[in-house]
Amino acid sequence: MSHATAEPDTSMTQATQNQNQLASQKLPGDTLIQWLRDMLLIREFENRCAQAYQQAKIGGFCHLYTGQEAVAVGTIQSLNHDDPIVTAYRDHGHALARGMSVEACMAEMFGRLNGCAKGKGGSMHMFDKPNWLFGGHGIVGAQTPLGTGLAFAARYEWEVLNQSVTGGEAKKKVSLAYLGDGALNQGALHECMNLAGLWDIPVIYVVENNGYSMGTAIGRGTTMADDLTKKADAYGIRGEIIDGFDVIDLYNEFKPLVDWCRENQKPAFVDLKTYRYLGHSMSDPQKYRTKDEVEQFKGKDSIDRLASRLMGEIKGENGQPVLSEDRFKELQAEVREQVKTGIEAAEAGEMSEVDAELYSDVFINPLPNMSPIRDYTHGAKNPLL
Amino acid sequence: MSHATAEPDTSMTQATQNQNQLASQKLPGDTLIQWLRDMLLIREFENRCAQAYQQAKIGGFCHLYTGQEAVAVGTIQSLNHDDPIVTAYRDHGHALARGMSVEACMAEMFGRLNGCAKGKGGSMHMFDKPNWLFGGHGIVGAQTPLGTGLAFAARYEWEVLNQSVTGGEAKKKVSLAYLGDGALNQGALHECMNLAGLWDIPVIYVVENNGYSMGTAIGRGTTMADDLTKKADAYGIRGEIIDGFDVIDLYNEFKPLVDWCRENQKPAFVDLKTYRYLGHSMSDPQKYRTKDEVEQFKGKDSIDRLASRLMGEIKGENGQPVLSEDRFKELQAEVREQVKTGIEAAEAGEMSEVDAELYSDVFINPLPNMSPIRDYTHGAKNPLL
Amino acid sequence: MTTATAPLPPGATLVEHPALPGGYAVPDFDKPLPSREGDRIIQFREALREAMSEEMRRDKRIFLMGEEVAQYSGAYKVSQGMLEEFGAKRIIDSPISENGFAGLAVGAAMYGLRPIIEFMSWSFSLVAADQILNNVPKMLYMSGGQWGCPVVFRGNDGAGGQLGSTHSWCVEGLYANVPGVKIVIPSNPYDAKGLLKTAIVDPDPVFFLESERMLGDKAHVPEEEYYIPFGKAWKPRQGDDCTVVSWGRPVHFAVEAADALKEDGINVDVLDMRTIRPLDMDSILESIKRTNRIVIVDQSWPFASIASEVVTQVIERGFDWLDHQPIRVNTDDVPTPYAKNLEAHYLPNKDKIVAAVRRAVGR
Amino acid sequence: MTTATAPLPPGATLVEHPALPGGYAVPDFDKPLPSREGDRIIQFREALREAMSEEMRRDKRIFLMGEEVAQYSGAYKVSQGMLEEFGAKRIIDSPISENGFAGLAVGAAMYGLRPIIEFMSWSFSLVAADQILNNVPKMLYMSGGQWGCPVVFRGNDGAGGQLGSTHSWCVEGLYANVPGVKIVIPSNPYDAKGLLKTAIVDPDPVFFLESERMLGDKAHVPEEEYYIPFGKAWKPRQGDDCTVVSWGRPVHFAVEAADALKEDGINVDVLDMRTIRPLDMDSILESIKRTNRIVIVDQSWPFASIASEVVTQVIERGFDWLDHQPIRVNTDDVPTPYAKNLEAHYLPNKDKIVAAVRRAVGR
Ligand SMILES: Cc1ncc(C[n+]2csc(CCOP(=O)(O)OP(=O)(O)O)c2C)c(N)n1
Ligand SMILES: Cc1ncc(C[n+]2csc(CCOP(=O)(O)OP(=O)(O)O)c2C)c(N)n1
Ligand SMILES: [Mg+2]
Ligand SMILES: [Mg+2]
Repeated sequence: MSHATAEPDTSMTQATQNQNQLASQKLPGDTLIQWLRDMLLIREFENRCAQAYQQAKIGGFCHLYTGQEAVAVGTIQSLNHDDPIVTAYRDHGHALARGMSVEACMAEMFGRLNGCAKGKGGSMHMFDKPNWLFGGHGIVGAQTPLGTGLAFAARYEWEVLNQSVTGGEAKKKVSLAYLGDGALNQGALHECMNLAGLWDIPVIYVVENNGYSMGTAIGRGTTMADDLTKKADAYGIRGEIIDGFDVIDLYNEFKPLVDWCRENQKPAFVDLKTYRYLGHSMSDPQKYRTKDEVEQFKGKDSIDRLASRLMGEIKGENGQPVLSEDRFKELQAEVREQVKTGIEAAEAGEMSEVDAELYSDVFINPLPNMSPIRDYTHGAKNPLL
Repeated sequence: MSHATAEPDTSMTQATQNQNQLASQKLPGDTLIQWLRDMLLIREFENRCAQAYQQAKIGGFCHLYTGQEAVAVGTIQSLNHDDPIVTAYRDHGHALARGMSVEACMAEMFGRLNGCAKGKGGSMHMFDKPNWLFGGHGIVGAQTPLGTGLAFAARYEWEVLNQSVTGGEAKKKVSLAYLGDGALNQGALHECMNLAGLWDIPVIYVVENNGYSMGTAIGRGTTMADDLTKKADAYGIRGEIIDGFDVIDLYNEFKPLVDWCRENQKPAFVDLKTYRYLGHSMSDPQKYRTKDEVEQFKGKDSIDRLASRLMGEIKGENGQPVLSEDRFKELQAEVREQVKTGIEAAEAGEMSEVDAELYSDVFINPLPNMSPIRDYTHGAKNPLL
Repeated sequence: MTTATAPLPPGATLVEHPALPGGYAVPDFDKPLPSREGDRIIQFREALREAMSEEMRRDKRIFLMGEEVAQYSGAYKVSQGMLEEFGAKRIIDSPISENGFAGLAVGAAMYGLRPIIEFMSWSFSLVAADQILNNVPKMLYMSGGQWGCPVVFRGNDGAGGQLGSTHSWCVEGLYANVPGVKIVIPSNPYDAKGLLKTAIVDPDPVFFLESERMLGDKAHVPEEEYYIPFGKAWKPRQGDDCTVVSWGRPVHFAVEAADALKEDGINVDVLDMRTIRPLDMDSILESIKRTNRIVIVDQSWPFASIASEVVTQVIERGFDWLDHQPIRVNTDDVPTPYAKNLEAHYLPNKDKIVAAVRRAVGR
Repeated sequence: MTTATAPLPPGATLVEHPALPGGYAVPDFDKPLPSREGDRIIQFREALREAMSEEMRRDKRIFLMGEEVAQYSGAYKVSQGMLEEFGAKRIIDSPISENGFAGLAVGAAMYGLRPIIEFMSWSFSLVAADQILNNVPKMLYMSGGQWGCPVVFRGNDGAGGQLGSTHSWCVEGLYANVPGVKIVIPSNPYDAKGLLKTAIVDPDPVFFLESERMLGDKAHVPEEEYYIPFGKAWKPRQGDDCTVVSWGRPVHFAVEAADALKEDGINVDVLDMRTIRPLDMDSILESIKRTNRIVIVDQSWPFASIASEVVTQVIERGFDWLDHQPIRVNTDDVPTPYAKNLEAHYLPNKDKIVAAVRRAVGR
C-alpha cells in the first residue's frame, strides 16, 4: 500500500528538528498515561460496538475507529478545549477523545433519548456542544467547509466582534476538519481549501489517511498519493506528512503545527498516516487487502507502542518508567468497567416517544402551516445541554 | 494585475527551447494569413454583437471575446478538426474559429431558427456538431467534466471499440476544455482533473486567464495565482504557462503540447495569459480596473502583432513579407463584408413557431404522459445537421 | 455578543433556546404594520439593502458573503455602499465556490454568527445543493437540537430576461419539498424589506428568493423599522368570484388579470402568499369559502410543484367548498428557452390567468 | 459502432434521429411480456446485473462507472462478476467524485457512448445536482437538438435501514419537477430487469431508482430477454372499491393493505406505476372511473411531492368521478430520523394505507 512507505521525515516541523525542544517533553507522565487510557477506552468501546451491532442493538451504518486511536487522541490533545472540531462518520473516537461519555455515545447508536443527538443522528452523527465537537457527518467531504466556517467564525470573533459570540473574551483559535483519504477527491474540499488559503482561515485539514476508501486503495482513486502535500501547495497552504502510529511522535509534530496556525492564524493540511484494522463498516468482506498487510500494521499498534514506551524508556522523577505493569492492567480493567457501566446506562435510557420527538428539533422557531401533515414542536432538551 | 507579470519563459516546452524546430516554421504563409483573417473575423463579429445588443436584437447575457482572439485561434489551429472541444459562455470566438458561420452564430443570438441551437440556447450556448464544438456552457466550471468525458470517450474508441462511434476508424485524439480563471475555484474542475490524472485522459484544460472573474482580479479569488501550474501538480498533470498575446508564439508552445498529449494520451493544464478589452458582459461599469491597464494590454494587441509580423519579419519564398499592406486592407474589407452578409442572413431567418418548437428537442424519444401540460414533439431539424 | 448584548429590534422579545446561547429576537408582530401608502419611493434592491444594513448595524454577528457583493457592489447592485459602511471583514467577496462558501456559512452559523449568503442567482445554488439541502435544513435534527443553522441565503430566482436553460431556475419547485427551511418569495419592495428583516432575525435557515426582473421596481417603503411575519398572505385585490393565489413576480400578472376581469364584472381575490413555507392555508381557505373557485399561479415547472401542493392542500382541507376543480398556471414544462417569443410564451402571464379564471367561473 | 452495427435487441426496430448517428433501438413493445410466474428465482440485484450484462454484451459503447463497482463488486454487490466478464475498461471504479464522473458521463454520452453511472446512493447525487439537473435534462434543448444525453443513472433511493437524515433521500421528490429526464422506480425483480433494459436502450437520460431494502428480494425472472415499456402501470391487485397508487418499495405495503382489506370485503385496485415520468394517468383514470376513490402512497416528503402531482392530475382530469377527495400517504415531514421506532413511524406502511383506504370508502 503506497501510502505506508511515504517518508514522514521529508517534512518534519521545526519542533522535531531540534530534538531539545520536543513538545511532549513538557508533559507530565500522568498526562501520557491519560492518553493511553483514552486510546484504550476507544479500543474497548469499538469492540463493544461491534458486539452490539451483531446483536442488532445498533442499526444503520457503523464505522469503527479501531487502529486509528492515536490520531484522534494525539491531535485533540494538541488543542485547547474550546478549539472547534468537525469530522466525518467514523467519529466515535473523536467523540470519546473530546470527552463525550460512553453513555451518550452508545445511547445515540441505540437510538435512545440519552444519546448525544437524542437518537436522531446515529453512529455517523456524534455531536457534542459542551466539548466543541461540531459533529460527525455522513456525506464524504461535506464537513470540510463546515470546519473552515468554524475557523472563519473564531477569527471573526477577535477581529470583528472583539468578544466571543457568547459574550466572553475572544481568543485566537484553530479548528480541525478531519477527513478520510477518499474525501480528497470531493469538490467541497477544493473549494474550501482555496478559501482558507485566500483568507488565512486557521483551519487544519487533517487527512486520516488509512490507505483505503472502502475497497479503494488510495493510489487507485487519488493522484499524487505518495505526496499529498502537493494538494496543499495548490492553495499555498502549509502541508505536512505525519506518521500516526506513535501518539507521542504525532504530538511532537502536530502540536507545533497547531501552535503555528494559532499564532499566525493560517491554515494547514496534514497527511496523517494511519490504518484501520476492521472493515470499512460492519459489512465488509475486505477482499481488497491481505491478512498479512493488516497484521503488519497491527505490529505498529499505537496502543502497544505507547504502553511499552511508558513502561520502558519514559521515566519519571524516580528514574522508574512512568507506567508499571500493574498500573497498566488496572487501566485496562478500569476502561472495561467504564465502558460496561456506560453501556448499561445507555441501555437504561428511554426510547423517544414518537409524538414528542418525531416533529421536534426541525425548527428552533416553529410556525403554523409549515407542513401539510402537522405542526412542528419542541421536544426533550438535549442531554448534553 | 499580478497575472500579467508572470513569466511565460519559466515553463517553456521542448519545442520553443530548440528554436530550430518551431512548429510554426512548417506553416505556409497563407495559413498564417488565414489565422489573421479568423482573428479579424472574431473582432468584427463581436463589434457587431455589441451594436446588435444595444439595439436590443440580442437578449440575455452576452459575453464578448474581444482581446482574446489569439487564444481561440491559436489553440484550435493546433488541433485536428475532429478533436472535440468544449468551452464556457464566452464562446463566440471558439465557434467562429472552429468554422461556425456568422449566420448560425448571430442568428442564435437573435433567437431564430437558423441559429446553431435554433434560438433555444442563445449567446452562452454555441453548439456545432459538424465542427466538434460541444457547446458553450453557462454554469462556471461545469463544462470541464464534459471535456474530460469527451477525451475519455475518444480514448475508449480506440482502446475498447477499436473503431469510432460512427463506425469509422478510431484514432488518438485530444479534447480541449476551456475555462476562465474564475472557474479554477469550482469543485467540478478539481474532481475531473483528478480523474484525468488518474486515468490518463487526454484532455487539455485551457485556462483563458484574462485576469478577472467579473470584477474580481485573479489574486483576490484564487490562491497561487502567480503560479497556476501548482494546480496541475496537485494531480500529477503536466502544467504550462503560455503567453496568449502572440498567436504564433502561442502556437509554438501549444501545438507541441497537443502533440505530446495525443501521442502519450495524457492530460495537461495550461495557464494561458490573455486579456479581455470589454466588460465582463454587456452591462459592466468596469470600476475594478483602470483605463491605463486596458490601454497597456491593447498595446500588446494580438491582431496588430500578427499583422505586423506578417507584413514584416515573416517572409515568403520571394523574400518579401508574406502579407502586403494592400492584402491586409482587403482582408479587413472581406471580413467586414462577410459579417455584414452573415448578419443579414441571420436576420432573414424565421423566428421559431411556438407550437412547433417550445415542446420539441426535450426528448429524442418522446412518450405519452411525460407532462401534465402537453405531449413533447419533434421540431425543425437543426440547421447545422 | 449574544442577541442579549446586541440591542433587540424595537419592541422585540428575547426567546431562549438551548441551541442558541443568548436566545433569539422575536419582533412584535402584533404591532400593526406601517402604511403601504406614501412618497418614500425606493427600488426593490434598495429595500433589500436597507433591511440588511439596519440589521447589520444592530448585530455585528451578521456578515454578507457572495460573489461580487463588495467591491463590485453586487452583480445587481443590491449591496451598493455596504462595503464602505461595514468594511471588508463583513461584506466579503468570494470566489466562484458556492458549495464552499455555503458550507462555510453553515459552520459559521453553528459557531454563533449570522451569515447572509448571496447567490448571484439561485440557479447557481445547484452546485451547493448538498450543503443547502443536507446540512442547512437538517443540522438541528441530526444534532438532536444542539445546533441550528441560522443562515439567510438570498439571490435572484426565476427567469430573468432570455437567460436560457441553466440561468432561469425556480428552485422553489425543488427545494420546497425539503423540511427544515423557511422559504420567502416577496413580490414588492415593501414586503421585501419587512420580510428580509424577519428572515435575518429568525433563528432558522431561510431561503429568500428575489427576482432580477423586479430589482428595479419602485414603491413606497416606510422610514420606520418593520417586520412582516412569515405565513401571512397579503391581499392586493378583493373579490368573491374567484381566488387567485400566487407569490413573487407572477403576483403582478395576477393583479393585472384581476383588474382586467373586473371590467367584465368578475371580481377576484388575489392572495400574495409571501412565504411558501409556511404556507398561509388559512387565508386561502377563508377565501375559497367565499369564492368556491381557485386558480394557482406558479412560475416554476408544473410537475410536483408548489402549485400541485396548493391544489392538494385545498382538496384536502376545502374539497366541499369547491364548485370547480382548482386550476394551476405554471410555466411550460420544458427547459427555459432563450428565444424571446418562446420565453414569453413559457412564462405565466396575465392572459393565461384571465383564461384560467374564466374557465373556473364559467364565463 | 453505431446501434446499426451493434446487433439490435430481438425484434427491435432502428429509429433515426439527427442527434444520434446510427439511430437508436426501440424494442418491440407490442410483443406480450413473458409470464411473471415460474421457478427461475433470483434476487433483485441479480435482475439488475442481468439487464446490464445482456445489454453490455450486445453494445460495447456501454460502460458502468461508479464507486466500488469493479473490484469490490459493488457496495451492494449489484455488479458482482461484471469486472471479470467485461474488464476494467468497461467496469470502472471511480473516486468519490460524483459531480466529476456524472459530468464525465455527460461528455462521453454526447460523444457517442452509452454510460451507466451507479450512484452508491441517490443521496450522494446531491453533490452532482448541477450536472444531473442542468446538463443531463437540458442538453438536447440547449443544443437545439444536436446532442442528447443517453446516460442511465442508477442506485439506491429512499430509506435503507436507520441510515439517518443524509443517507435516506427520496430524490424523486425533487428531481421529478425537472423536465427532460425519464424516471423509473421499480418495485420487484421482474420489473427491475425489464425496465432497466428499456432504460439502457432508450436514447434519453434515465434516472433509475432502486432500493437497498429490496436488493435481496427474490422472484421469478424469465430466461428470455424482455423489455418493459415506460409509462405502463402494473396491477398486482384488482378491486372496485378504491384505487391505491404507488411505486417502488411502498407498492409492497399497498399490496399488504389490499390483502388485509379484502378480508373485510374492501376490494382495492393496486397500481404500481413503475415510472414516474412518464406517469400512466390513463390507468389511474380508468381505475377511478370504477372506484371513485384514490389513495396515493409515496415514500418521499409530502410538500410538492409526486403524490401532490398525482392528486393534482386526478383533480384536473377526473374531478367528476370522485366521491371522496384523493388521500395521500407520504413519509412524515421531517428529516429522516435514525432511531428505529422513529424511522418506522416516519415511513409509509400497511396500517397507514389501510386507514387511508377506510377513510376513502367510509368503512
Ligand atoms: C458524497 C458521498 N459519496 C459516497 C459516499 C459513500 N461512502 C461513505 S464512506 C466512503 C469511503 C470514504 O473513505 P475515506 O474518505 O478514506 O474515509 P474512511 O472510511 O477511510 O475513514 C464512501 C464512498 C458518501 N457517504 N458520500
Ligand atoms: C456556478 C456559477 N456561479 C456563478 C456564475 C455567474 N458568473 C458567470 S461568469 C462569472 C465570472 C467567471 O469568470 P472567469 O471564469 O474568469 O471567466 P471570464 O468571464 O473571465 O471569461 C460568474 C461569477 C455562474 N455562471 N455559475
Ligand atoms: Mg480512508
Ligand atoms: Mg476571467
